[in-house]
Amino acid sequence: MAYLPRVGEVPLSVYYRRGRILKFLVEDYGGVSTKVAGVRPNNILAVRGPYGHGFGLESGKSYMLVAGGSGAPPVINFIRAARKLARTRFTYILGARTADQLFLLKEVEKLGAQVFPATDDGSMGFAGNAVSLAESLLEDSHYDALYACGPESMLESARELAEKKKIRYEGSYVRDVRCAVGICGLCVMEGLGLLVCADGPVFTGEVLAAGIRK
Amino acid sequence: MAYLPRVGEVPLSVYYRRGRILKFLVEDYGGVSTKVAGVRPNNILAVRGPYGHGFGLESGKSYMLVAGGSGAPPVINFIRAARKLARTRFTYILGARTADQLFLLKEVEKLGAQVFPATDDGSMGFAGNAVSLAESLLEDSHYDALYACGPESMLESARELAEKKKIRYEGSYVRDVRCAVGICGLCVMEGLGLLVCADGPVFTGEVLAAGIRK
Amino acid sequence: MEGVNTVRRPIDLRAKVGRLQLDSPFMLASGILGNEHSLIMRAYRAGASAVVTKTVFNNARNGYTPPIYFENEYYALNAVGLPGSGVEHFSEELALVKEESKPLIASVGGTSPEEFSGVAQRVIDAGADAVELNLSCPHVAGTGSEIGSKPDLVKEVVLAVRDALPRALIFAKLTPNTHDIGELGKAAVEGGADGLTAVNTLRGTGFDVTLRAPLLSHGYGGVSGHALHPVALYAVQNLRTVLPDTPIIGVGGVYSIEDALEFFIAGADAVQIGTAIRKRGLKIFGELRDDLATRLRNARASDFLKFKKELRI
Amino acid sequence: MEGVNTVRRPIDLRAKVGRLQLDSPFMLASGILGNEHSLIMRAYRAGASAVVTKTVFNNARNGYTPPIYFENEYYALNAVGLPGSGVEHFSEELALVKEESKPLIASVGGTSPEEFSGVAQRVIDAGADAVELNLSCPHVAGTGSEIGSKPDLVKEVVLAVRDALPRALIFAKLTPNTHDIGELGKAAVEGGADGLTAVNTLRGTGFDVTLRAPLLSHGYGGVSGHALHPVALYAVQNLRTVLPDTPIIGVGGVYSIEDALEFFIAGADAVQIGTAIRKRGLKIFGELRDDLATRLRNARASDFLKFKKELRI
Ligand SMILES: Cc1cc2nc3c(=O)[nH]c(=O)nc-3n(C[C@H](O)[C@H](O)[C@H](O)COP(=O)(O)OP(=O)(O)OC[C@H]3O[C@@H](n4cnc5c(N)ncnc54)[C@H](O)[C@@H]3O)c2cc1C
Ligand SMILES: Cc1cc2nc3c(=O)[nH]c(=O)nc-3n(C[C@H](O)[C@H](O)[C@H](O)COP(=O)(O)OP(=O)(O)OC[C@H]3O[C@@H](n4cnc5c(N)ncnc54)[C@H](O)[C@@H]3O)c2cc1C
Ligand SMILES: Cc1cc2nc3c(=O)[nH]c(=O)nc-3n(C[C@H](O)[C@H](O)[C@H](O)COP(=O)(O)O)c2cc1C
Ligand SMILES: Cc1cc2nc3c(=O)[nH]c(=O)nc-3n(C[C@H](O)[C@H](O)[C@H](O)COP(=O)(O)O)c2cc1C
Ligand code: FES
Ligand code: FES
Repeated sequence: MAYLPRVGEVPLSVYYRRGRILKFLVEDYGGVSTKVAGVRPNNILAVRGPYGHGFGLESGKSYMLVAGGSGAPPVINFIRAARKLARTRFTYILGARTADQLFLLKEVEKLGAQVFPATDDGSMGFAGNAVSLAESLLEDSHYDALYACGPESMLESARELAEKKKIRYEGSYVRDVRCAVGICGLCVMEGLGLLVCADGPVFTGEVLAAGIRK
Repeated sequence: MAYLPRVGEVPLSVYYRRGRILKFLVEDYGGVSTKVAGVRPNNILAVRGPYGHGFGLESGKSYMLVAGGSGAPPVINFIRAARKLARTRFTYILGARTADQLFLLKEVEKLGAQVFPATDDGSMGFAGNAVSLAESLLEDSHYDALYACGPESMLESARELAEKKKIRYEGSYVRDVRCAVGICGLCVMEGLGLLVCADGPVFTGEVLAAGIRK
Repeated sequence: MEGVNTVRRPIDLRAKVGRLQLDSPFMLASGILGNEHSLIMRAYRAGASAVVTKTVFNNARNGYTPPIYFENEYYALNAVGLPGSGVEHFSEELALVKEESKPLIASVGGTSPEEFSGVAQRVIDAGADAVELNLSCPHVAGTGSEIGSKPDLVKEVVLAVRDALPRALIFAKLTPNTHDIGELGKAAVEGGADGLTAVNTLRGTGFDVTLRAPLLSHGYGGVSGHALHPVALYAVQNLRTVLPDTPIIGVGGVYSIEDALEFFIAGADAVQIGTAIRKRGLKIFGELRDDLATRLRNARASDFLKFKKELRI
Repeated sequence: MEGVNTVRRPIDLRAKVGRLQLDSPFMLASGILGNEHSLIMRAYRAGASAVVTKTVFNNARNGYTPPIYFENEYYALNAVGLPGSGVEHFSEELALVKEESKPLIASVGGTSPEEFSGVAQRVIDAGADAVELNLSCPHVAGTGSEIGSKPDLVKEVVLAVRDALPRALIFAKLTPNTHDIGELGKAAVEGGADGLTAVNTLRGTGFDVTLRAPLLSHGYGGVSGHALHPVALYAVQNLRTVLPDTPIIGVGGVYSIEDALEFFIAGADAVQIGTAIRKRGLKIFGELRDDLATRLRNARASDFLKFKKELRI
C-alpha cells in the first residue's frame, strides 16, 4: 500500500526493490492514483506491506506469462525469481491498447528476458489481445502453467484458456483493497469467501473454480 | 498484598514461603484485616507482590533486631537469611504488651535462634519495651546495626537509639499502601518524597535523616 | 438405548440471548468480513455461532479512502465509512447465505427512523433472523452515535423499527461515547428492543509523527481491540445493573477465553468478536469453543448456561 | 560579546500554555504522586516542568479500599476514590513546596460550584500558581464527570471559580466519557477557563476470572495508559478544531516522545504524564526532555514553540 500523506493510499505492486529503493508502476485511474502518479522528487510516499502472496514458482516448469495494462509488476517479480531457477522456462506476453502503453517493456528486457508484445491496434508486435497471442503460442508448444495479471476480462479469458488446455492457471486479481490486512472484507472475491489482500492477490484456477475453500 | 475477593486487600508480609505455601501474620485492626484474619480453610486469598525490599544483610556483621507487635514477619525473613551467613551474629528481641501477644516466637526458635522477649506488663521476659531491652544489651556488647519493625513510636525510639550509639539503623515502616506499585503516592514517607511500597518499606537511618534523596 | 454407556456427558456450549438461540456464545461482530455471502459462510464454517453483517443503508455508500485501518499492540483504529451497495443489493447477498441452523443478524443503518425501519424490513424480508441497529458508529456524520448518544432518538428509532416489525428480533448496538450508557440501554428497551449489543468503537485518532499525517484518511475513527475491552466491560456491567433481565451481547477486545469470561461475569449472554480476527483469523471461533469447553470441564460443568450463571458475582 | 563563537544554539524546550510558562512541555498529571510536598519536589527535581497536585476537596475523604489499581500491558484501571485530608491540611503541604521557577497547579474537586470556588480560593491563597478543576473523575459519586459531562454544569462551576478568582489561571479538566467533548470545552471557556486539560480517565472495569471478582474494590474505575491515548488525541484534535486559540494540555497514554508529538500534532500546547510513571519512573521527565531535544536537533529546530507550530497539520 502506498500512502500519500493526507491524500490517500492505493494498493500498488513493488516491481523492483534494492535496499531503500522501491519502484512502482502507477496507472492514473482518476482518484488517489492520479495524485500518486503526480508524486515528484522530495515528495513523501509512505509504504506498508507487502501483504498477500504472488505467483507460485517451481523449478523445471515452463510458464506462459501474460500481463495486460498496468499488470506487469507482479509478473516482473515472477520473472526475476524464475530466471535464476534451473530448467525453468517462460514466455512473457505484454498486452496493451497501443504501443506506448506497453509498460515496463525495457525493464523486462534488462532482465534478459524476451517480451512478446501484443497491441489491440497492432502498433507493435502481435495485433490483438494478449490472451489470443498466448493461445496461438500454446498451440505450438506445451507449457505447464498460464499466469496472468491485468484487467478482469483478460484474466477471465486467460483462465478459460488454461482450463481448455488443461494446464495450471494463476491470476492476480484487483478488488477494493482498503484495510489490506484481512479485516474489512471489502476486497472479497465474490462467492469465494477469499480476500485479495490476505488470501491473494494471486488465486489459482482450482480455487477460483471450487468456490469457498477455507 | 493479600486480597480477599470482593472484600479488600491489605499489605502483609510473607514470613514463610515454601513452594505453594505462604504464611502470614495478620493483626486485626478492625477493617479489612479483620476479614483477612477470619479466613478459613478453602477460602480464597489472592496474593500479589512482593513489592519493595527488606532489610540489608552483609556477612560478618552483628545485628540487633527488634520487632514489636505484628512486626515480626520481616525480621523473621532476615533471620532466615542471616543464619546461613558466616560470621554473622544477631540478637532478636520481640516485644509486646503481654505474653500472649508475642507473635511467632516459636517460629523463630524453630530456626534455631534465641528470642529475647519483652513485655510491657512483665508477663514474660524483660519487663518494659523492646527498645529499652535493646539499649541495655547494646551497653554490654557492640552491634554493627539495629534493625526494627513495629509501631511507629517504637521505630522512632529505635532510630534514636541507633543514632546515639552511632550504629547503622534500618526500620520497616507502615503507611497507607493502596496501589502498592508506586503510582498513587498515598504511602509517602512525609517529607522524604519516598514511597513505602516502592522505595521501602525498609528505610535506613541515613535516608530518614537526610530528607529527599532521589 | 442412547447414552447408556456414556460416562461423561458431552459439553453443551449453547447460549441464549433472549429469543436468539446460539450453538456457542461466540458471534462475529458487525463490519468484520460480514459484507458478502461467501465470507459470511466462511465465518459460520469457522465456528461463529451467528454472524452480524456489515451495516447496511438504504442507498449505496462509498465509505472512505484508505488508510481506513490502523493497528498497534494496544488498539485498532478504523474509519471505513460504512461502504456498501445499499439494501437492495445486500438483500440478494443475504438470500445467498445458506445456513439454516445459525442465526444471521443484519446490521441496519440509517440517518432517520424511517430509513432504519425501511432497511430493517427489507433485510428481514430477505431472510435475516434478527436486526442489530447500528446506533453507534462514531465516525459517520448524521448516523451512528450522532443518533445513538441521545436517549430520545434511540427510543424513536427503535420504536419505528418495532412498529414496522412487530415480531422481529431487534438488538440495539450502543455507543460507549456517552456518560451514561444505562440511559441509552433503557431508551432502547423502552422503544421495544429485545436486547442490546455493547459496544461499538470509541472515538479516537492517531498520527504518524514522521509523516505528520493522521493514521486514517477520515482524520479520526473508532477505537477497538484491547483498549476498548475495559470500557466495554463497564458498559455491560452498567447495563446489567439497570436492566437485570435484558439480553446483552458484549463486544470489545475479546481475544481470549479470559476476555470472554470477563464479559460473562459482567453480565453478558454472549460476545461478539471483531478486531481479534486480524491477529487470530476466523479460526479464533473454533479455538474459543475449545477453550470454553475446557473451562467447563475443569469446573465440572457440562452446560454453558449454568456455568455462566455461576460466574456472575 | 555573547554568542560570537557559538556554532550551535542551545535547544530551547520552553513551552507556553496560555499564561502558563513551562521549561518543557512535560508536566506531571493529577493524582500521580502529587499528594504531598516532598513527592511534588521529587517530581520537579526529576524534570517535570509543572506539577498538578492530587485533587483536593474541602473536607477529608477516605477514598476506596485496595485494590485501587490494576495494570496490564494495554491499560491501567484505577479507582482510588480521591482520598485526601482536605484543603486545610493540603494548603499546608502546598506552602511547603519550595520551587519558585516551576508552576504548581492545584487540582480542585467539589460537589458544588461553591465547594469548587472555595477550595480554589484556598489553594491559590496557599501559593498555587493555577488551578485545574477536576470535572472529570469517572468513579466518584456527586463530583467529577457527573458534573463534568453536562455543559451547563461545567459552565456554572467554572463561572463560580472565575467569580471568586478573577485573575487566577484556571484550567478545566475534561472527561472523555461524552459524545461531544467540544461542547464541554466550549462551556468551560464560556465560564471563563483560561485553558483545558484533556482528558481524565474513561470509565472502565475488569474482572479476575479465577477469583470471580472485580479488579478494583469499587467495582469499576478509570482507564488510563495506552488504551486512553487515541481517545485523548481525538479529544485534543476536536477541542483544537472548535476552539482554535484556547490553551490545551493533552493527557492520556504518553509513554514516549512519539506519543507526546502526536498530541502536539493534534493541537496540544503541553502534555501531562501519569500512568507511564509506573513503568518508567519519574526519570521519564528527564528522558522526554532529552528525546525532544534530539528531535528538535534532527529537525534543525532550536525552539520547541516553533517546532510545534510546524508539526500542526
Ligand atoms: C494487489 C493489488 C496490486 C495493484 N498493483 C497496481 C500496480 O502496481 N499499479 C497500478 O497502477 N495499479 C495497481 N493496482 C490497482 C490500483 O490499486 C487501483 O487502480 C487504484 O487503487 C485506483 O485508485 P484511484 O483512487 O485512482 O481510483 P478510484 O478513485 O478508486 O477509482 C477511479 C475509477 O477507476 C476505476 N478503477 C480503479 N482501479 C481500477 C482498476 N485497477 N481497473 C479498472 N478500473 C479501475 C474505478 O472503478 C473508478 O471508476 C493494484 C491493485 C491491487 C488490489
Ligand atoms: C509493607 C507492609 C507490611 C505489613 N505487614 C503486616 C503484617 O505482616 N502483618 C500485619 O498484621 N500487618 C502488616 N501491615 C500492616 C497492615 O497492612 C495494616 O495494619 C492493615 O492494612 C490494616 O487494615 P484494616 O483494613 O484492618 O485497617 P483500617 O481499616 O485501614 O484501619 C482500622 C484502624 O486501625 C488503624 N491501623 C491500621 N493499621 C495500623 C497499623 N499497622 N498500626 C497502627 N494502627 C493501624 C487505622 O488507623 C484505623 O484506626 C503491613 C503494612 C505494610 C505497609
Ligand atoms: C474494521 C471495522 C469495521 C467495523 N464496522 C462496523 C459496522 O459496519 N457496524 C457496526 O455496528 N460496527 C462496526 N465495527 C465495530 C465492531 O463491530 C465492534 O463493535 C468493535 O470493533 C469492538 O469489538 P472488537 O474490539 O472485538 O473489534 C467495526 C469495527 C472494525 C474494526
Ligand atoms: C492512580 C491514578 C490516580 C489519579 N487521580 C486523579 C486525580 O486525583 N485527579 C485527576 O484529575 N485525575 C486523576 N487521574 C487521572 C490522570 O491525571 C490522567 O488524566 C489519566 O491517568 C490519563 O493520563 P495517563 O494515561 O498518562 O495516566 C488519576 C490517574 C491515575 C492512574
Ligand atoms: S482490504 Fe480489508 S479485508 Fe482485504
Ligand atoms: S501505595 Fe501507591 S504509591 Fe505506594
